Amino acid sequence: HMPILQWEDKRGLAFTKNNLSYSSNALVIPVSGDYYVYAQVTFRGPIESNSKASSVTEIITKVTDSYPEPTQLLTGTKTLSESWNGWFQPIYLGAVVSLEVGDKLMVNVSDIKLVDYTKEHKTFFGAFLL
Amino acid sequence: HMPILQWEDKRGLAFTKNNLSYSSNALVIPVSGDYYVYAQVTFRGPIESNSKASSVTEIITKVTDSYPEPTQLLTGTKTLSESWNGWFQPIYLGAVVSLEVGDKLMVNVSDIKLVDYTKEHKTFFGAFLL
Amino acid sequence: HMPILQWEDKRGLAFTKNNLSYSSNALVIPVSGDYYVYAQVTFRGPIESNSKASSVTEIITKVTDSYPEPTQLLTGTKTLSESWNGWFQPIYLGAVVSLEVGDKLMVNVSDIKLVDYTKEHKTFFGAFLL
Amino acid sequence: QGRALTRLRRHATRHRCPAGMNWIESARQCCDQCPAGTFLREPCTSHNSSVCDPCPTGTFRTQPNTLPKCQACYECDRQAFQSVLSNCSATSNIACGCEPGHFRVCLDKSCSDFSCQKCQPCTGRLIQRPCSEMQDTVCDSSCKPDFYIEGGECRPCHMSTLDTCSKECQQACGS
Amino acid sequence: QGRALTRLRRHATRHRCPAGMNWIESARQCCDQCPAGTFLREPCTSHNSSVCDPCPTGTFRTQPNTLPKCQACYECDRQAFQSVLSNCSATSNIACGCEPGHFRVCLDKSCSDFSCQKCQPCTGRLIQRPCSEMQDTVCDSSCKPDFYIEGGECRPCHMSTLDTCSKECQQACGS
Repeated sequence: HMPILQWEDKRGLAFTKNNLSYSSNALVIPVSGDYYVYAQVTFRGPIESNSKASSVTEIITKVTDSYPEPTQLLTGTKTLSESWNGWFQPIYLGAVVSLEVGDKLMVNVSDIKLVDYTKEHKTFFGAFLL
Repeated sequence: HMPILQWEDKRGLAFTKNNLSYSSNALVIPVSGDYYVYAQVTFRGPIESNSKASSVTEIITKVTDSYPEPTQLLTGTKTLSESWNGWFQPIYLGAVVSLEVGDKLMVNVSDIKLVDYTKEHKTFFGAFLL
Repeated sequence: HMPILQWEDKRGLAFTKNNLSYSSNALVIPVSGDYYVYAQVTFRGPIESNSKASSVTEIITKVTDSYPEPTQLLTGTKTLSESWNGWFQPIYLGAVVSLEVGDKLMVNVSDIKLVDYTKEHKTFFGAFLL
Repeated sequence: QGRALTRLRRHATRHRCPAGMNWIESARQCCDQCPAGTFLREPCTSHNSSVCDPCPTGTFRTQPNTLPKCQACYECDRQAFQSVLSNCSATSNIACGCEPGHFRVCLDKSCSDFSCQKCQPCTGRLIQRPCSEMQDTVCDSSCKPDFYIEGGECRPCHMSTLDTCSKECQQACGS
Repeated sequence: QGRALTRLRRHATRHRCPAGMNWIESARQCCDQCPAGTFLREPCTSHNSSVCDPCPTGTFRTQPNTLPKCQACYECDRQAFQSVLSNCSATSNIACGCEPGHFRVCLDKSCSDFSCQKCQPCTGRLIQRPCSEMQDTVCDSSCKPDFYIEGGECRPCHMSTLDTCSKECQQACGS
């Protein structure tokens, strides 16, 4: 699988409420229902001149105890044309998904080294019950 | 007008609920109110080497029986710089719009042949009442 | 600071409701709570051939009477590789933020001259209480 | 995959109205359409007819309608050398073109979005077809008299001196 | 066009507070501001004053405030050769620069986002101005003694052999 992003859930703009908790890199669903789930990852590069990334991908996945494989809920994938000098590329995803109590939501990315984690308002992840 | 995308409304992650129904390529609004409407289309190319697309466009439009012309609600348009070798380009749109019962929502794209319909988590469309 | 965008809040698709008002370029929060805040800005260029922009940035900021500095809530920043001939680049941002009564929300951009203000469905800004 | 849901349950009933009238849900009856250039401010009731108001400036409706608002006019992209072909009126959207000396480069087939690029000057060549709204100038492939070809450009003969005069230059400018 | 709406109706009333105090809606009264480096954990009540707590590590407040939380510190982009100029403290955000041998390439005028590019080595040239935090090294346009110019690069004379020694090479490296 693609690496899983880790998130800050308390400091600054981050918060969890109404029993939607965050543990081991995942948002844990407290009650079954339809949620609007969203995430933005800002990618940036190049980090080492040699490894020129040709594309970046962000996937919101669902893991549930009752099924051994994660389900890909939302995917944003973008090729990069200007990857020789400094580049920035945000990918935003958001949609309504039906979730069961106990489901876990995570964000996977093609390459963790390309994620801009320096400012909380550039990379974020959340969900709310409708 | 630009071609209209067709959608799957039952299988996999797709569902319609609470009377918001899908028929002839459109979401049909069951009750007047303010809705958050969203759609992501992942474009990819080139398909045939000759027709190098210079841009891709996604438009969420509203059609209503009481008015002969569609209304463009949300538009995402992006020029392509790397359109000679393989490219991917997602466009996400989402906003609150006031809709009347019976209004129909559709997604138009600049070129249907460039739409990546292969995976349901890459191209999706939905709405929910606030 | 980056220049602040001005908005139309009455004509066409624009509207404000339930006391969420718009004044001096900002949405004013009428009641404390969690809001889904979103904005899309379509950038386009080049305007004059000499000033080739190398990137575009959109930031949703919060200003509150009780604190002298604005807080950056959401940021989308994208480098441009095709900025010599005509280009278009939409940036969409959206997330849940906790706001207090009286807080003001604004949209800042890196360069106002690059914003495509010609069609209301290409550049928009809004929020709703959860 | 369409993912949509809503909260309420009422079922939309479809009603047939005579020509020139539309079903208005809130009035639960057919009401007269408002003419183009106006919008429906007040739906009709059993004893009085629809109240139509003119579209406020900056908005328009091209067709008879029973809509609560008019559509906002587009604007021409003056900073990108667009010019106004016809202003927005109550019944028609603004129409934009390119300023003189520029032509349209369409973003896609519909050309609703386009940029205005400078027309190429045919320096040292005859103009086969002048620049138009939709197309760049077409220059003659060969140079005008008293001009010689060098690196794809046409240079005036008088600018060349004896020793810098290439083969093409001598042919075109020969004394 | 702003499109915003919410569901509730309460009206926001504006209150004036004396200097150093802010109106707290939940307490319906003016409360003392907490000093920079702290945040308002408990609003004041009629009989006791505001309870301020220090900002947890990794957060800060540069100004006196009555905010419920502190702002999260930024981080320096170590993988992109950024270095920490000053650490985040309770009263100031982290400040980032470039590692030695790199200079800043600003993303925009504010330069709040920048990448660190390797300084260019002046191989075979004198350094006019050394690489600095904000600017690349400026190399002399001509080559150092014992170097000759070839294809814009300065090559050491000893590397050239008699037969490969171009006109410039002979001039610079002369026997």
